Amino acid sequence: EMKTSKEREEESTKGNPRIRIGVFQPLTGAAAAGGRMTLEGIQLANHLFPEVLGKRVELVVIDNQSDRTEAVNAVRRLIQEEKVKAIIGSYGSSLSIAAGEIIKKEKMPAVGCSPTNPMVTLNNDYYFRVCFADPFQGTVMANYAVRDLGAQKAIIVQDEVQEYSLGLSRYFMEAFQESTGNEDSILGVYNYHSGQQDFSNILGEIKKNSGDVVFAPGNYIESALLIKQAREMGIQIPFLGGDTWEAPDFREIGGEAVEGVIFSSHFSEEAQVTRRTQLFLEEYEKKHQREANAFGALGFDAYLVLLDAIKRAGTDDSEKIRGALAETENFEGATGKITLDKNGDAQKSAVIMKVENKKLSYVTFVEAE
Amino acid sequence: MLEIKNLNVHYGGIHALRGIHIDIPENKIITLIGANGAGKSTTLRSIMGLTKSSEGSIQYQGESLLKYKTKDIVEKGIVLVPEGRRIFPNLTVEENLILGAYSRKDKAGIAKDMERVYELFPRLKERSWQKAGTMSGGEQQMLAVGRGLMSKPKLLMMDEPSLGLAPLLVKEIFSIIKEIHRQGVTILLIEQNAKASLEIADYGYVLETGSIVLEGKGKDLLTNEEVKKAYLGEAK
Amino acid sequence: MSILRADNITMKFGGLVAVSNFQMALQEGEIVGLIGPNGAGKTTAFNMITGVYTPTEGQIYFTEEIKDSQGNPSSHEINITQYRPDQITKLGVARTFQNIRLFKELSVLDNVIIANHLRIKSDVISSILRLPNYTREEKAMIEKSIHLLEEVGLEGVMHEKSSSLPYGKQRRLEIARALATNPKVLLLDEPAAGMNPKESLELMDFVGEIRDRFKLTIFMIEHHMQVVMGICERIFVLDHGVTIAQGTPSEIQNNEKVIEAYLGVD
Amino acid sequence: MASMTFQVFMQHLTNGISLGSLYALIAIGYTMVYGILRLINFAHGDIFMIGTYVAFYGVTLLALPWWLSFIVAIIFTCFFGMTVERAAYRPLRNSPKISVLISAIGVSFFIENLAIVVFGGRPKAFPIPPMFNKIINIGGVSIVSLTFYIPVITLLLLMGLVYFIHHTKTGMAMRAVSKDYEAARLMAIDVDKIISLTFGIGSLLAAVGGIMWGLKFPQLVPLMGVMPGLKCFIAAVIGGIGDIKGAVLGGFILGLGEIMLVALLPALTGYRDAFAFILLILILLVKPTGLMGQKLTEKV
Amino acid sequence: MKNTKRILNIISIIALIGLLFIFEQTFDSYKMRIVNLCGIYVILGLSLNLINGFTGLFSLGHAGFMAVGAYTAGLLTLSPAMKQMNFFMKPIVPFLAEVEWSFLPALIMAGLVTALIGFLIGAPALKLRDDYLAIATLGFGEIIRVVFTNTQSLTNGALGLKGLPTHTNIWWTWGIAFITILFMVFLIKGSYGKAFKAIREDEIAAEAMGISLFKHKVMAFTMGAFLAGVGGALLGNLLGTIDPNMFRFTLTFNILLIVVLGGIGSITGTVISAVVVTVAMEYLRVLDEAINLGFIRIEGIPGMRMVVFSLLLMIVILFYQNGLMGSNEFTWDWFLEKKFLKKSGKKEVKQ
Ligand SMILES: Nc1ncnc2c1ncn2[C@@H]1O[C@H](COP(=O)(O)OP(=O)(O)OP(=O)(O)O)[C@@H](O)[C@H]1O
Ligand SMILES: Nc1ncnc2c1ncn2[C@@H]1O[C@H](COP(=O)(O)OP(=O)(O)OP(=O)(O)O)[C@@H](O)[C@H]1O
Ligand SMILES: [Mg+2]
Ligand SMILES: [Mg+2]
Repeated sequence: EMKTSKEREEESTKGNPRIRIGVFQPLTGAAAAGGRMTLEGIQLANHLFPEVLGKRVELVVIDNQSDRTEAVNAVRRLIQEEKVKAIIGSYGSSLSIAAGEIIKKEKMPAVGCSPTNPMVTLNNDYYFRVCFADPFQGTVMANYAVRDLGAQKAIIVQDEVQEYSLGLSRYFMEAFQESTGNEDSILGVYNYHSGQQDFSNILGEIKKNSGDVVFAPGNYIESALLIKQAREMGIQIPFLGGDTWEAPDFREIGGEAVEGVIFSSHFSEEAQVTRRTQLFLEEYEKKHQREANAFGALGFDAYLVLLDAIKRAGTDDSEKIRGALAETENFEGATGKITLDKNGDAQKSAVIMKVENKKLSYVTFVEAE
Repeated sequence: MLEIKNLNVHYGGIHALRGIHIDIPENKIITLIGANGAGKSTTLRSIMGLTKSSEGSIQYQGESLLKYKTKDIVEKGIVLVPEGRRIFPNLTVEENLILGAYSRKDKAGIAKDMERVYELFPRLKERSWQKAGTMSGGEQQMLAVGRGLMSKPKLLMMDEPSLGLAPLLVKEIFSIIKEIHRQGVTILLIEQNAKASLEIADYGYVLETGSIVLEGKGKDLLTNEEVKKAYLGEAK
Repeated sequence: MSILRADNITMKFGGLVAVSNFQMALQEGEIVGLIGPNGAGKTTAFNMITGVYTPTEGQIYFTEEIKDSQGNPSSHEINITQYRPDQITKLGVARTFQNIRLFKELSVLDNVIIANHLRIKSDVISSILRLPNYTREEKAMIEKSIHLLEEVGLEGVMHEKSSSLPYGKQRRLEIARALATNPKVLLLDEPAAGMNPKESLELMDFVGEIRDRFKLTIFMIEHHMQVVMGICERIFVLDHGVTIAQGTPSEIQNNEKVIEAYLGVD
Repeated sequence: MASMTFQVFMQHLTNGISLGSLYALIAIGYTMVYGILRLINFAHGDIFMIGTYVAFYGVTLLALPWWLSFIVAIIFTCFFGMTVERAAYRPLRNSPKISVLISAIGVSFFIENLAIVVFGGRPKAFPIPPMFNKIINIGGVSIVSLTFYIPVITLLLLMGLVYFIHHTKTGMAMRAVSKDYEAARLMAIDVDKIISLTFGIGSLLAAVGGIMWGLKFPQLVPLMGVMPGLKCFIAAVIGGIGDIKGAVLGGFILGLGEIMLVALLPALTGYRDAFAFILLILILLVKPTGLMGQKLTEKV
Repeated sequence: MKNTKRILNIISIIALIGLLFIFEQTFDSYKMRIVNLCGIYVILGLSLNLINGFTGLFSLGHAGFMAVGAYTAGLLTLSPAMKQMNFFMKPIVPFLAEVEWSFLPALIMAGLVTALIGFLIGAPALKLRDDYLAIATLGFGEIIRVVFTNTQSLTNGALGLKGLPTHTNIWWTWGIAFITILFMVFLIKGSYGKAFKAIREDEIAAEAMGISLFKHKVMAFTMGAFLAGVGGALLGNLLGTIDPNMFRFTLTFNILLIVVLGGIGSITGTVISAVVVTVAMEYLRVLDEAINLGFIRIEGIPGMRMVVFSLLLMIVILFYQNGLMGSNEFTWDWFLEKKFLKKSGKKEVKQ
């Protein structure tokens, strides 16, 4: 009802004082898996650290349905109707970018967990993120492909609907061309779109042009299907991708076919371990009885970074929180030490992972530049 | 055989039947005449359970029909050859006839009745393979009657079987009705062609705006002045 | 010169020849009948004349009166074979349907008003803005429609939904609607179907009346012989798409072929 | 294009055939329901999705052997389709067409959203029995064994169905119902039962199609039925809706066409989803009742 | 009587303006957005009702028309700087790069471009009937969406446009909604509107009455497209971001739903149902979120809102088959009569 929000607000200021933090994540739709994993991390952090400045932190969660318009609606609602003081989210760069306009206009501090596209924080003083951005991620993978796999020719397959995929492909391409010193080292760029299920035409092209690697960042669903169909067609070239492939669903859908694929991710317990990493891993496994993942960890960190900023700001005033967020330095999160640069991006290292025996195995570690 | 008492039917605001009484004894031809919109078709549709009545009773062999679905009523041996033929245009003539016997299980009996229909209407036999929808109006009418016979009715009701038929065919249809009756089927006939139907009917009812205004032996109605004036168009 | 003329028209549906080489000419002011067994092709002939079907072969001509700049009338024949139904109606050929086709959900009055629409001169914008040129026209349309309904004795049910009328009145309304298009030729497809003999005779008088009052030429399909013989001046007889006879009612009534194929012996 | 090798071409061809037969299978269900009720059953795609999910839960949650799970799914879906008909279409039997269509859309929304709540919005991986997943290499063309099964199953079902519709009394009754409910009732045909049966068969086909789909694209999401649903409807229309053989033809044309088009003209890849619609419109403009549809000029 | 009605008309217009004014003063921007959406859906509902309800053309391509309108207005109003930011994958076509129109001309242009597209689609497609027309128009709608996804230098492809100036406010939306209502009332009352209805009732008879099917169908279709384009433009400039995926056929279904719930062929019904449906959709959001009753906290289930919404929809369809209004309209006569009858007791009712 229209008035309940006001009532809720009153209630929150009356008895025990609360600070409301908005969370918008895709809980249904194509990106639901990532959104839910992230939310688990945020809620875990809220469960472990429920208070700041002596007030209870209340999470207001809205499902953005993996849809850009709904993402805008959700944020609008969080700000105007739910009167939150800060926002966390969203999984999926395109959803974050869409909401960015409102966040900027309403001067609402927001912390992204895993949206890696540069556009998320670009020209937006109110959007921060606790993960690295795609230029870094793309470069990491290109360098790995050239230096460690000895690739000279690459093929790119991208999701034309996802900023995430488009951006990552572009940075990969630039870095790959530079690394190989060959303008023609990219044999082809092929497009598909979210929701596509049959990739035979792209795979036909790949089969024709024998490259050394395929770089195919995208939603884990389409990526898994793509690789599965590639293997069915007898294509044995290594597939490389980005951090979305971390989701367990990627391995479930891909099955045998995704054995051996390589991708960049945000953290691995074998690479960088902090106090918080330990805490997160233990608590997560205790609560959910399954292996933790990077998205959960990033959600966990986003909450903690925000909480830390509120603490430093000493108030729940949104503008002050923003100021404090911008000054975040060497914050110890579950995914490593977090320093937010002038863009609002986290300066972080990346890890490279591989699928082996249906599990993720740690390959190597790349320091932030 | 069939007894209608105080039947009332409403279509939304229209009171189409206003408490009519009709009695159909076994082995007779009964006819229902009346102007357009008098409620003749509605009466037949009510008997078949296609139209819900608001009041009254319909007794068939001592049992109320109101609680039955159309399908069960057909299975009891009452068949309607509906207004406007309503044959299945996308089925062949033969398939239409087979469906007429849908409720029957006796294969031998069905085959026998099929022969009988083909005897009555040799044209149907000639065209048994033809899609019914491509046949001419008169042929379709024959098919509709033939299809009705296939369910082995005890009571055959026909709604304006001569509508839109050429004069020659009209005569043929009436002679076929007599023939069917001779084979032991009770008949309830609706006709605009009041003269022809009263001539073959044992008993007739005259319906006007939902009420029965006159009834009597077919021959008597034929000579009744009012009927003459209103329906036979003779007093001129 | 005849007002409407069919020159050897043929209609085939796949392998079926519904009408073959039909030849006909209507003189102004006549009432002409078209009879024949079921499926003979009568309605199909109407459908060709009114543009619902395009004949497989043959031509149809309509004589149009035009006034030159001095206002002197002259007439010339146009070939309407390829015209669409609405174009033919605009020229002045209106019809009714064998299975009544009223605008069921609309009122009786609206049914008739709509038939005036083809002569409208104002465009859609002036109708939305209700400019004077439109409102003037609209008023005239409504007046004319009410007048027509009075003529056919339907003024009392003007505001009823057309589908709620009894059958006989629906047939009258169809005729009124056809008249509202300002026709010169009126085609009636079984106007007496479903009427009892008395109603049929009333209808017969009515057709004669409107012919005189609206200066119409009438072409009529009918199975009620009393009606056909009573009112038609000439009759065409079709059988299996072929014209088997034509002539005056008495000639037709005594024509062997017609008796055999259609009328039967009494 | 010129550089396409024979192997790659064959690869595309087999792909096209298996996608085409999958489309055909689902299109038959559409066509049956449309043929009888004159209703675009927008929920067909969702019934398809339900079938796939049930098969999935049969294998994962109930740990049934895959074949048993598939049978359970097919039977369940059959009843599910009949329930949908009963709840959403039967009450509207005498209503204007558009109400029924809206009801179809409403039911489709409802099933989709309920599925999101019940099954979760998160995609699931469909378990593939090894026999469907064998990769066979024939002269450089590698083909998954599933590719052989799909057309065979489609053709078997097609033959069975054609026999049923044209040579049994129930089939005749179905065709009769499709033209005139009331006249069918007068033949002692239980119209509701026949329609229910039609839905049952349509849904059964949807379930088979859904399971095949799951085997080919092993990813389950609650909205998985929407696009295939729409495309298969188009396939049915292209073939001439209401005609079972037409649906199969349409399915093959669409599936094969879609794959071959983007394979031969990679520049048009982005327009792939429009292909079905463009083909549809072109065919309708040339042949307004589809390739095998009967010409139904209204008799005036 | 005529005077009374005129006075009543004026009073209600003033009341409407007053109401909007009060909304503007008291509502926060979130609620204002809902009020705006209501206005936009009134326009969209009416435009679809013109095609489907009044002319009987079963068209499901509305989302495509809205996309054309939204993109036209979006591209015309987007500032050159924002354009550059948006088109980072592929530069925008030069002729659009520097344009920046004000809202009114952009809206009109959106309508005109959409009308043109509507005309180009309608001319061939309107030969089809019933379900075939429905599926073909649905196809056209999807084709528009796919084309927009692929013409990157014109539409920025799948990434859509962001940062559109949010010109849309309640005066625009309800102002245009009001004009649309008047437009519809006068159109339908007039001779052309009657001709549309005749086509809906019976095409063959309408043609036999001299009504050119092609001309009138295309006319209705094009006018509907114009209004849909304007509605789409308002929506785009309200949301501030658009992308092709917004304009899927589910959007058409939502509008169709408004039309059917309101009553096919009823202007009043569409207006009422546009408001009811829009508000209900927002209201039901509560279901997705956790409900805190103080002592107990019920966790929200994502997706529950849509389940309840579609269930409500089904119930309405099944139990109110002709929609709220059937094909009836609100008129002062009806209003006065009802009031009058209430006062004067039973005797009058019987009469
Ligand atoms: N489905 C219906 N809905 C509304 N009114 C109906 C319906 N069917 C019939 N009526 C009305 O009920 C009355 C009786 O109709 P009915 O069809 O029984 O007449 P009838 O005597 O058979 O006439 P006809 O000679 O024209 O066939 C008429 O006023 C008719 O308009
Ligand atoms: N659209 C069509 N498609 C196929 N056949 C048709 C079509 N229209 C008419 N026919 C066929 O053409 C023949 C002539 O039909 P038509 O309707 O002209 O007969 P009619 O003389 O008017 O008969 P009735 O007196 O029964 O109305 C019939 O065999 C009919 O089945
Ligand atoms: Mg009757
Ligand atoms: Mg005829």
